[in-house]
Amino acid sequence: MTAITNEVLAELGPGLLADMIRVREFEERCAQLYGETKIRGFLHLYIGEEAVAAGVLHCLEPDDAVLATYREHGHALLRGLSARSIMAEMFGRREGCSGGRGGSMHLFDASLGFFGGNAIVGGHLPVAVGLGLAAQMQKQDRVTACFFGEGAMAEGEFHEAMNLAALWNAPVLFCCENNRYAMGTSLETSESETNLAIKAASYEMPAWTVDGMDVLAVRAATERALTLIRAGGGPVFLELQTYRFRAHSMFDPDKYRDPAEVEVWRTRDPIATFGQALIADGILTTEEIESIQQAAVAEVDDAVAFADAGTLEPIEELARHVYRRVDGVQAAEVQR
Amino acid sequence: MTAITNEVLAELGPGLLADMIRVREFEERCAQLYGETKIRGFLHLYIGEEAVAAGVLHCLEPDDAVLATYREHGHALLRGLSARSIMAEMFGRREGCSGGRGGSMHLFDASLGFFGGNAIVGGHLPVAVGLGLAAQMQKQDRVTACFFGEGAMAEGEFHEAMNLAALWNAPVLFCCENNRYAMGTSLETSESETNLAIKAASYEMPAWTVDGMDVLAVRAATERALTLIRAGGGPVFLELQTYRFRAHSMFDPDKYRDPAEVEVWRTRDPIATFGQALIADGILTTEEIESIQQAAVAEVDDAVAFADAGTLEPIEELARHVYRRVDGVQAAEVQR
Amino acid sequence: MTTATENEPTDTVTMSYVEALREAHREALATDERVFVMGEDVADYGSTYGATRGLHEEFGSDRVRNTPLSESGFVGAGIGAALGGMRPIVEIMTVNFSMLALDQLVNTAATYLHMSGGQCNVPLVVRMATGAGRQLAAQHSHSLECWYAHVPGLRVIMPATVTDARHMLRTALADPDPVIMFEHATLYAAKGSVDADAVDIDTAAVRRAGTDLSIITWGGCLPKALEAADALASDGVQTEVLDLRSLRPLDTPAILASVSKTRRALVVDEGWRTAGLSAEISARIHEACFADLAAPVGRVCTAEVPIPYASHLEIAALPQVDDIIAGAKEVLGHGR
Amino acid sequence: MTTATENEPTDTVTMSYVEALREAHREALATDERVFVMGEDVADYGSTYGATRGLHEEFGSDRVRNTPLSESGFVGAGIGAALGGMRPIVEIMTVNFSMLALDQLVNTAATYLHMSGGQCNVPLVVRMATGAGRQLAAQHSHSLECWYAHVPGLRVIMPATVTDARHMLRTALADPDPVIMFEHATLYAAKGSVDADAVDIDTAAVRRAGTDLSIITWGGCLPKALEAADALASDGVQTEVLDLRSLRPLDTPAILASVSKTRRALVVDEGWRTAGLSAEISARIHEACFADLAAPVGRVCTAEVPIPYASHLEIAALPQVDDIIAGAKEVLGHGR
Ligand SMILES: Cc1ncc(C[n+]2csc(CCOP(=O)(O)OP(=O)(O)O)c2C)c(N)n1
Ligand SMILES: Cc1ncc(C[n+]2csc(CCOP(=O)(O)OP(=O)(O)O)c2C)c(N)n1
Ligand SMILES: [Mg+2]
Ligand SMILES: [Mg+2]
Repeated sequence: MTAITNEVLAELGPGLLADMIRVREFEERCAQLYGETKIRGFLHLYIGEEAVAAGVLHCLEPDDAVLATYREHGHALLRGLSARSIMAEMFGRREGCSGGRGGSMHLFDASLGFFGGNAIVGGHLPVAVGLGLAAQMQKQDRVTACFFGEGAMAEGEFHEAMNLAALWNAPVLFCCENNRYAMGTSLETSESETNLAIKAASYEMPAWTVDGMDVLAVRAATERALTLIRAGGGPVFLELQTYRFRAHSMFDPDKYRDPAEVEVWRTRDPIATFGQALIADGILTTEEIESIQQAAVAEVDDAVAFADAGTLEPIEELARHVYRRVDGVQAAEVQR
Repeated sequence: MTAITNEVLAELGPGLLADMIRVREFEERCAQLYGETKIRGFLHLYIGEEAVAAGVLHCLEPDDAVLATYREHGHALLRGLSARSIMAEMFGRREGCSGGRGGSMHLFDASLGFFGGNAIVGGHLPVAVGLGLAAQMQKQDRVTACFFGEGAMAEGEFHEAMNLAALWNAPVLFCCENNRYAMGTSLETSESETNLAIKAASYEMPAWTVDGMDVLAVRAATERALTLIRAGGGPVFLELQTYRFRAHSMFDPDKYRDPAEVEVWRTRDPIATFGQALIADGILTTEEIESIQQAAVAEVDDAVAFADAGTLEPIEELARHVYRRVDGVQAAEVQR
Repeated sequence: MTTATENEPTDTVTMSYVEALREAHREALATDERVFVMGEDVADYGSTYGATRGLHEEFGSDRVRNTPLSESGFVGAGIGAALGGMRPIVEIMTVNFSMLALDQLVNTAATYLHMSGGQCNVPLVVRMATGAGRQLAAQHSHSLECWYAHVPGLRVIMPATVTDARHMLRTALADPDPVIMFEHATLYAAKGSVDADAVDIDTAAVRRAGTDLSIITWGGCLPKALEAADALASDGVQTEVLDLRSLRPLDTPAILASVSKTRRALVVDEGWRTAGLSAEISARIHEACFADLAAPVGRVCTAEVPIPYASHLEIAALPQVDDIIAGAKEVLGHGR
Repeated sequence: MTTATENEPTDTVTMSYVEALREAHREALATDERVFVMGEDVADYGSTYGATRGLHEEFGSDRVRNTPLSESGFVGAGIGAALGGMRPIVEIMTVNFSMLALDQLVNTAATYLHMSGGQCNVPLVVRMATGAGRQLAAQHSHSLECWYAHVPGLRVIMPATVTDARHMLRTALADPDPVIMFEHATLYAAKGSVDADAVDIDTAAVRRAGTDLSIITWGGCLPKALEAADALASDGVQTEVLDLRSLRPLDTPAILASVSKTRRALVVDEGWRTAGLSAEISARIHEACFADLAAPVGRVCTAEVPIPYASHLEIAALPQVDDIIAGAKEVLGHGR
C-alpha cells in the first residue's frame, strides 16, 4: 500500500472501498442478468480492475470530462450515473442513460461530462484530445480523463492522439488500463516495447507506471498527474497495471490464459486487499464492510427493479437522434 | 566526411558522385519540362537530398525490394530504372515504366524490385512490412528498403508498421528522409519528439541518426544496418537528416522557410561537397567531374528524346490493368 | 436453410457455416504453402467467430498469425506479403473496423495493378464479418458491402450458404487480384449440407425458382427472403429468389434473366438505402428492362438510422420477413 | 459559369471560388469565437488550394491551426472540440486522405447523437477537396461523395458555384450536426458573381430551366452539364439543369418536380457508377415517376477504373461534355 497518513486513509478509505464494492456488485449482477437474457449484445466486465476507475475518478472535479471504452460500467457508476440509469440502459429501456439506444458499450451522461462508452478500440483517444483542446481554447480548467486498454496502444489512433495532445499541450489524462490482454492477445504479442510508460514517454509526455490493483497508488498517481495538468503542464500518461478476473466478454471462452496466472492475480484482488488493509489499520470493521456490501446489493436490487419496470421507446420514434436539427424540428412540431 | 580509407574512397567515390549528379541533372530537366507542360500532375523534386538515395541504394542487392514516396525519381533511377522509362512515364507514354498510368508519383519496375511510388503519406510502410514478412516466411535473404519523409511519422500507419516490423523481426530498412518539412509544416509543429531516432527506438528497434548530406555517412550507416538485418536482427530505422533545396512540389510557393535557412543548407549541397572532397583527395579532377556531368546531361537528353518519341496507349485500352484476371482473359482472347 | 433448389447434390455432408469456413481454411493451408492467415486473435483464440479454431495448433503461429490491434497495418502487411509472393488471408474482425484499413484496401490494394501499368497484382484475400441483428448497437452493426462494391480493382463476394462458405475461399485464393469476402454474423451458426464439388463464385444462384416476382438479395438476408417467398407461395405468388453471391462484379445477366421472366423485382438489402447496392441493382434493372417491367423495382433496406441497441428498435430498423412480404405485395400491386 | 438563371441578384461582386471560401472562413472566424480552423498546412501555408490564405496572420495560430499528418487524429480532435463547445472547421486536404479519417467520421461523428440517446450532438464541419481532372493519378483523383451520402447522421453538401462557396459554410456552421462539405478541385479557380444574400443549402437549385430533359448533377460536373445543355439547345432541346447542392439529404422533391415536367432524366456523376449517387437518384426517380417516364433514367459516370495519369486516358475516363450530350441523346431517343 502506498504511504499515506492514517488520518487521510480514514477519511478516504471507506469511500474508495465502497466505490469498488458498488462496481463489483453491480457487475456480478450484470453477469447473472446476461445469463437470464435480460441484458443482451456485448457485455464486458471490469471485475478485478475496480481500483483503477475508483482511484482515478475519485480525484476528478465535476467539470472534468470522462471518456471510456466498452468496458465502462464502473467508470459510469463512479462518475455519478445512477445504477438505475445504467441498468435500465442495458435492459434497452428509454429510462436508460442513453435512452436504450446505446446498451452496455455506450453509456452516456452529458450533464456529468461522461462522453461514453466507445466500442471502437482507440477511437475515443483523438476525441479526448479535442475535448482537451476545447477546454484550453476556452481557458477553462477542465481536464479530460480518457480510459483505454493496453491493446489500443497498437492502433494508429493512439499514436496520432498522443502526438497531438503533446504538441498542443492539451489537458488530457491518458489512463491506460493495462490488463495484459486484448481479448486473447497478450501484451507481448501486441507491443514490441512492453514497457508502456517508456512508449508513452517517447511522445515527450510525462508517463509513469502505477500499481492498478492498489487504489491508493492509483489515487496518488492521479493526484500528481492532475496537479501537473492543471498547472498547464500538458497531458500525462498513466499505465495502470491491472488484470481482469473474468473473460473478455460473455462470448469469450477464456482459454488463452494459464489458470494459475489468473489465480496469482486474484490474490491481489483490489477489494479484498484494500478491505483487509482498512481492517488491519483499524479504520473499518468486518461488520462495517459487510454493511457496505449490503448497501451495494440493495442499490443493485433497486436498479434491477427500476430497469425491469422501465418502458420501451415506441417504434415510431426509431428515426429520432439521427440529426439534432431534425429532432429539433420534430420537437418544435410537437409543441405546436 | 566519414572516415574511410583513400583506397575504398577511390573505388566508391566516383560512382556515388556520378549517381548523385545523374539524379540532379534528371530532375533539373524535369523542372524545366514541367514549365513546358510536357510533364503534368504533381511533380516533387528531390534536389538536395540525393546523397540519401545514392548512399542507401548503393548498398542493396538485386534481390532486395525498394518502396518510396511520390518524391522518388532519384530512387527509381538509382535502382536501375532507365532515365528513358522514367521520363516516358512522366510524359504519359506507354513506353514509360508504368505504361503511362502512374506518372511522376507512381514509378514501378517489378523486375527490379521497385514497388513504387506511393502518394499516400505513410501508406507504403505497412506494405514494406508485408514484403519483409514474405521474405522471412520464404526464408529468402531479401531486405526491403522503405523510404519516407519525416512528416509520415505522425501518421498512424507509421506507428502500426513500426510495431509490426519489430514484433515480427521483419527484414525491413526504414529510411526516414528528414528534410525538416512536410509541405509547409516544420518538424517542430509535426512531432512532439523531434529526435526521430529516439521516437523510432521506442519500438525496440535499432535506430540512429545519420548526416544525410554526406553520401559516405549514409553508405556506412546503411552497410551497418544491412549487416544487422541480414543477420536476422530484424528491422532497423535510419533518420537521414537532409534538406530539399526546392519547393515541396511545383505548386508550392515555398513561403514558409527563411531563405537564409535554405542558403545555409545549400552550402552543404551533397554533390558539391562530395565533389570537392574527391578533388581534394586527388581521386577526381575537375575535368573528370565535368565529364561525369556531361554524361548525365547526355543521358537526360536521350531520355527526353525517347519520351518525346513515345506513343500513347490507345483509349480503347482504358479498362486494362484493373483486374489481372480480366487482363489475362483479354490477353487470351487476343492470342486466339 | 436450403442451399440449392434443383439437383440436390449426391455427395453431401452437413456442417455449420463456420465449420465450413474452417474446413476451407484448413484445405488452403494444407495445399498451398504460400497461404497464411493473419488477424486479431486468429491464433490460439481461433478467431472471434471460430473460423480458424484449431488451425493454429495444426499449422503453427507463423501461418496462423496473431496481429496487434492495427487494422491498417496488418492489411497493408497483407498487401506487401501478397506482392512478395505469398497468398495471405487477412481477417478483419468485423466490417466495422475495416474503415480503419480502408485506405490500404482502396488506395493501395485496388490501385497497385493499375498504377504500375499491369506489373504488380495483389493476390490478397480479406475476410470480415458484417451485419447487424445481435444488439451490438451503432458502432458494431454496419453493412458496408456497397462501399467495397463501388471500387474498381476489388472483387467482393459473400457466401450465404454453407456450401458457399466451404468453397468460396478457394476461388478467392485462386484470384490474382484482391478479393473481399463478407460473412454475415448471423450466419455462422447456420447448418446446411455441403456440396463436395467446387462452386463457381462468379455467378448469382437461383435459390428458389419462380415466375411472378424476383427477389434479389445476398448474405444475411437470404434466409429471410426464402422465408418470405414461402409465405408468398401460400398466397399463390411464385417468387424467384436470386442470391447474388458476387457483389462486384454484379451478375447483371442473371438479374436481368430473372426479371425479364417475372417482370417484377424486389431488392432486399441489409445496408442503408441511399446509394447502397439496392440502388445500383434497381437502376440496372430499370435501365435494361424499362419497357418490360410491370412495376418499378422495390427496395427493402435498413432504416437510415445508426442501429439502436434496444431489441425492438433494432428489429424495427432491419429488414424482416414481414417487411419483405409487404415490399413484395407493393411491387405485385402495381398494374401495368 | 452561370450562378443563377432567374432573378439576377442586384447586389453582386465578382470573385473566385477559393476567394469566396476564404471570405466565408474570415466571416466565420470574425463573428463566432467558438469557430476555429484546423488541418494540414492551413496556417502560414494558407491551405493547399488557398482557402485559408491570410487567415493565420489575421486570427493567429490557435484559431488557424496546423496539424501534423494524422487525418484520423485531427478529425477526431475536431469531434472532441465540437463536443466541448467549439465550432471547428476541419480541413482534410483531399477526399483521398479522408479514408484515413473515415472511422472517426462514421463510427464517431455520425453515431454520437444516436448512441447517447440524443444527448451529444457534434457540430463539426469537415471540408475537403474532391475529384479528378488534373492528372494526379489513381490515389489522388477519387470522388467518394457517395460514401458519405450513404451515412445517416452525416449531412453532405457541395457548392458548385461561387455564391454557394461563399455562403454554404455559414449554414454548415449553424448546423448542430456533423456536416461534410466537398469542393471540387477544378472549381477553385472559377470566377463568378456572388449574391450577397444567404442561400438556402437544403434545396437543389435549378441552374437552367428547360422542358425536354432534366440533367441532375452537382459539384465539378455542373459547368460541363451547363455546357452540354447549351449545345443541346442549339439542337432545339430545352434542358433543365438541376444542381443538387445537398447530397445528403437529397432534395427528392426538387428532383421529382423537374422530372415530372420533362419526363426524361440524365444523372451526371463524376463518381464511379456502381452503387454511386447516380444509382440512388435513378432508383428514386423510377420509384416515383415510373408511370410517367418517357425513358429510363440515363447515367453518365466515370469509367470504372482507377484514374490513369496519362492525360488522354484521364479525359476518356471522366464524364466530358460530349459524353453528356451523347447520354442526353440516348435518353431523348427513347420513345414512349
Ligand atoms: C478497431 C477495433 N478493432 C477490434 C475490435 C474488437 N475488440 C474489441 S475489444 C478488443 C480488445 C481490446 O483490448 P484492450 O484495448 O487491451 O482493452 P480491454 O478489453 O483489455 O479492456 C478487441 C480486439 C474493436 N472493437 N475495435
Ligand atoms: C495521407 C496523406 N495526407 C496528406 C497528403 C498530402 N501531402 C503530400 S506530401 C505531404 C508532405 C509529406 O511530408 P514528408 O513526409 O516529410 O515528405 P517530404 O515531402 O518532405 O519528402 C503532404 C501533406 C498525402 N499525400 N497523404
Ligand atoms: Mg487489455
Ligand atoms: Mg519532409
